[in-house]
Amino acid sequence: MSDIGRIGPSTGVVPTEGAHRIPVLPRGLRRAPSGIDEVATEHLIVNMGPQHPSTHGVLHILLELDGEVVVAAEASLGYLHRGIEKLVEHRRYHQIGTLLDRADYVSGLHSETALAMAVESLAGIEVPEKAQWIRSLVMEVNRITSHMLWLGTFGLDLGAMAPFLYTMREREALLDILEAITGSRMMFNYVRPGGVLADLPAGIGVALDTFLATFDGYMDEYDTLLGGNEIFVERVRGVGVIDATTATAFGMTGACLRAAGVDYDVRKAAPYAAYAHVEFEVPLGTVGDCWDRYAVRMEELRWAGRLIRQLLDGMPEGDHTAKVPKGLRPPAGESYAAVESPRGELGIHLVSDGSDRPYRMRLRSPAYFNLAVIDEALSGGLVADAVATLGSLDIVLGEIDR
Amino acid sequence: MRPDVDATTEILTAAGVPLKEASSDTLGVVCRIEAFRLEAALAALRAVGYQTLVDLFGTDTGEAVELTYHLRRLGDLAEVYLKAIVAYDCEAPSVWRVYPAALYPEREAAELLGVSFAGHPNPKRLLTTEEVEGHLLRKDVLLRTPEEVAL
Amino acid sequence: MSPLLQALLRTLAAVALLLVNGVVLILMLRKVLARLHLRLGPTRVGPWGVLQTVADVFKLLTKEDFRPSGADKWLFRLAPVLVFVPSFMAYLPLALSDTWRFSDLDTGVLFVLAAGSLVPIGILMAGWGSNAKWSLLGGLRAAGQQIAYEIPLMLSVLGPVMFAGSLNVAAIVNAQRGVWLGVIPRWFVLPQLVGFVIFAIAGQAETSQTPFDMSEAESELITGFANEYSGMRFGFMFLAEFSNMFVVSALGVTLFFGGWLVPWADRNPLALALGPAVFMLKTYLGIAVMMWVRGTLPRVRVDQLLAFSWKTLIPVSLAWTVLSALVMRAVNL
Amino acid sequence: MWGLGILKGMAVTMRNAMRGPITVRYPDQRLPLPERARWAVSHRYDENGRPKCTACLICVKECPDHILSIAVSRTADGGKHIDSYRYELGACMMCGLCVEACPYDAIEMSHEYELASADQGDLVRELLHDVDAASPRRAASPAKEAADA
Repeated sequence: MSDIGRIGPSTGVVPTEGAHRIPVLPRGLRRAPSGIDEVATEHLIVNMGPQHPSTHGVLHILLELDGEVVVAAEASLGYLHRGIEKLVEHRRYHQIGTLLDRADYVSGLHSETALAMAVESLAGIEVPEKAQWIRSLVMEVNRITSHMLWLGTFGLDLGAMAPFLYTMREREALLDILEAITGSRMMFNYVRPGGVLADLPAGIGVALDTFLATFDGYMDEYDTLLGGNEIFVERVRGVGVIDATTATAFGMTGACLRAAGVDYDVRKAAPYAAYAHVEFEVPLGTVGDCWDRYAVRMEELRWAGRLIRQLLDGMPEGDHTAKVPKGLRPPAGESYAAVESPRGELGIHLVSDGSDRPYRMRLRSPAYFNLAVIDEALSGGLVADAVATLGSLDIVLGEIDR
Repeated sequence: MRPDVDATTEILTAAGVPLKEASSDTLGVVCRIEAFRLEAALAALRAVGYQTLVDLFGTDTGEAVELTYHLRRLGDLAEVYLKAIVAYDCEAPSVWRVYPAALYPEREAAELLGVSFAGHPNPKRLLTTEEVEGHLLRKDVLLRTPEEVAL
Repeated sequence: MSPLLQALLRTLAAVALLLVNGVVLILMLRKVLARLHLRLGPTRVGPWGVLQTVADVFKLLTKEDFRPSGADKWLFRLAPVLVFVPSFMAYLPLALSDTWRFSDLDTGVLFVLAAGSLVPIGILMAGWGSNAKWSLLGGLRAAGQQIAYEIPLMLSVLGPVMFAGSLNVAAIVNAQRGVWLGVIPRWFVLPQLVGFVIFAIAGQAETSQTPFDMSEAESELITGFANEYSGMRFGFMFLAEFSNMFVVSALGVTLFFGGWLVPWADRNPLALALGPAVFMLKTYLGIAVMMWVRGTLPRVRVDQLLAFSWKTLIPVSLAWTVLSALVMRAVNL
Repeated sequence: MWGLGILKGMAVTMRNAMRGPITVRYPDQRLPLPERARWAVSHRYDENGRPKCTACLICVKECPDHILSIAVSRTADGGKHIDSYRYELGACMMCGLCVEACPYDAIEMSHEYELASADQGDLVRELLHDVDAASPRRAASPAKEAADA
């Protein structure tokens, strides 16, 4: 029934190189006649979004429909464009985090960490061990909150109302914990170049223990409610297939890439924070359909719970931050640092000219690249499949539009 | 894992792409080439297994726009950066046939930095609307307060 | 009392029941879903929020009656009527007890189903008349869905009808008096279990409840056919949906669960006097189960929905009808 | 198998219904805020009830959104006088950088979180008005000094 089992541990399999194909030209949208005998018919072009319940914010997709079948799709972005990359050029390094929280507003700690790592590698700052572990801990907590939001909204996209409200229970519990640690529920501003803002407050271990005690049981419930449900399985099996070749060619990362069977996880590929010191597996899918993306993320949730336990148990003593001057002036140069955010590889590319502000900062947003595939992935499916595929990609418009 | 500068140079030279400069710094292997050779260079690198375009973006250097292509080989996690200079309002080749991942970032670079990509199948604006004047990531576009914008 | 006045009063009683049902059911849906979803539901208007629906009705009444400029004037205006009136007509043959009934139709069951099958025409008109693309998709879906589920629904009621030998709802209920083997109530749900399951599935589809809420499909079509409606026109469509739920549940209770009969006490005069209350209780229990399903399941895809009906439900219900007819003939003769 | 998974799912929702609501009925009930919660910036006063601000303007420079402003004039004896310390609450994103930067512990992120207002004027606050600034030497907090040492 629920064959999560076929999501195996990492096997190191990577699709062979050379297996690339030139994709079809993304067709511009047009009104095409699809004459059935003598009856003149037209394709229907509908606007999905920017205010549509399933576009998760303000995404606008033009769908060309033949009946209910999607012939072509084109995403139109920018409704949430705030020019973060430009604003960053006018801020000192420790002030950037506030903007990055608002780029990926569901998992701000990941982008903050990526920035901190990029600055540290530019300026050559050594981060204390304790800070690294705290970073990993809060990032895994943040990963659960983000995946919980995805799980709930994915259920909503497929018409199941119950999981959304149940996931909010877990999400709220963890947001409260994050608020106790960082001072804010979503706009953390906690991970700074050199370490983290403050040490873990007392009682966090107990709070996380309380959460973890029920977490696995609730995960089983979600698996019953969605993964074990025949209707759900019918809706996602074989739907929105994005195979390994397409996924790599479009630069997809994260669970969407791993669902296609490509073993790439930044936490394993280039271990950062404390990920080199903890044990975890990277769940992989096989086909790259919505079911695989669902199953991979569900396994990631379970692993995040186990990681939190390991990180709590192994938390070292020491300083929570290195001494970093406020007016940090890293030497001129470039650096790139990436973290495995809940959506994939979130990279910060910094260009410094030696002043106290970055000359250029590029946010390599994972959902931006994951979304680009929809023109291809939605075509041929039904409207309902389009909704399911979009939901399974787990996009956050804040980081796509920046 | 950092690939050899020499090996990368060799691959590119064999593909008929002379390098202006190749170095290995804090970023990794950085190869600078002529903009019009971008497609050939990327195709050559793709042929040796760099199947992912991690990122593509432009930087306004103050004199021209510098395009950065960040490539990765998933097998051994080797990474290469290709850089090419394009003069303001001039043209670079679109590389979407080699890496479809370039479709969005090329549109973004075109609208925010004012370069164009020849052969892009859908050269529309991506993030801003038609009314936005200027190329926002250029250094000569200054930040304005809401009051200034309203005037 | 003159027959005309009597008929008028009965009709008014049916209207009253419908309106009260609408108000109660909307609140009930909110409270049931809230309970299933770890929430409280409305709490602010009146004690425990019981007056919330009343407040909503006033809100709908005071809203602007809005018609999109490109909409077809007549279709757009007629559609809510055509959605609402059949759902009201379906009340008329129902019987709350031996004596409490709105009319005494010998073809009652058939009438209920016939009235129900008019609803998709209204929905299709709403979808087409709105001149909106999402609405149109919703309307078309509704039409395809209702045709597909009308047939198994009709076939599934045949079993109880054959057992009772009548289409009159009172006759069907009265045929369920007594017990089998001394203990089991003679409700038709037992011999007609397969028929009941088909009825339940088709009924859920007929009332457009999740997992079959194709025509609304919040996350796909943004409430589909009702998209462009506002104010009380939307209110009527909304009300019709809840009134359909009541009708389907009441029909199920009548056909399969002994209507107003209290098990093991179906000749007790007190129990018979309580008939209407028993009937309402059973019906509301049925609605609660429908809401429970609605609050739990994801939505099926439109092609899966049609395939399920045509390829599974209809053959099974046909086979079941033939089988029960054969068994009845063999046992009774 | 068609049906079994659906029934199990319905059992899950029923189990959750039995657990009861998790709602916190907000204006009637409130959750305690954690110690570090960051909400509207407010001013601190010393034990004599005088503001601790020295008008050093570090917070003004530090604010990424430029929402703090201090109008300073000189007193007759050469000290600083704060004509007004303005805080644009409506544009504040509660990042806490001003508080972190303040060397004199003169401001804090308060726990005042019900900040919505129907009046636009409420969104610009004057934290201090027409007071003498504290002298930097007197205001230096022992805790900060210890931390810096």
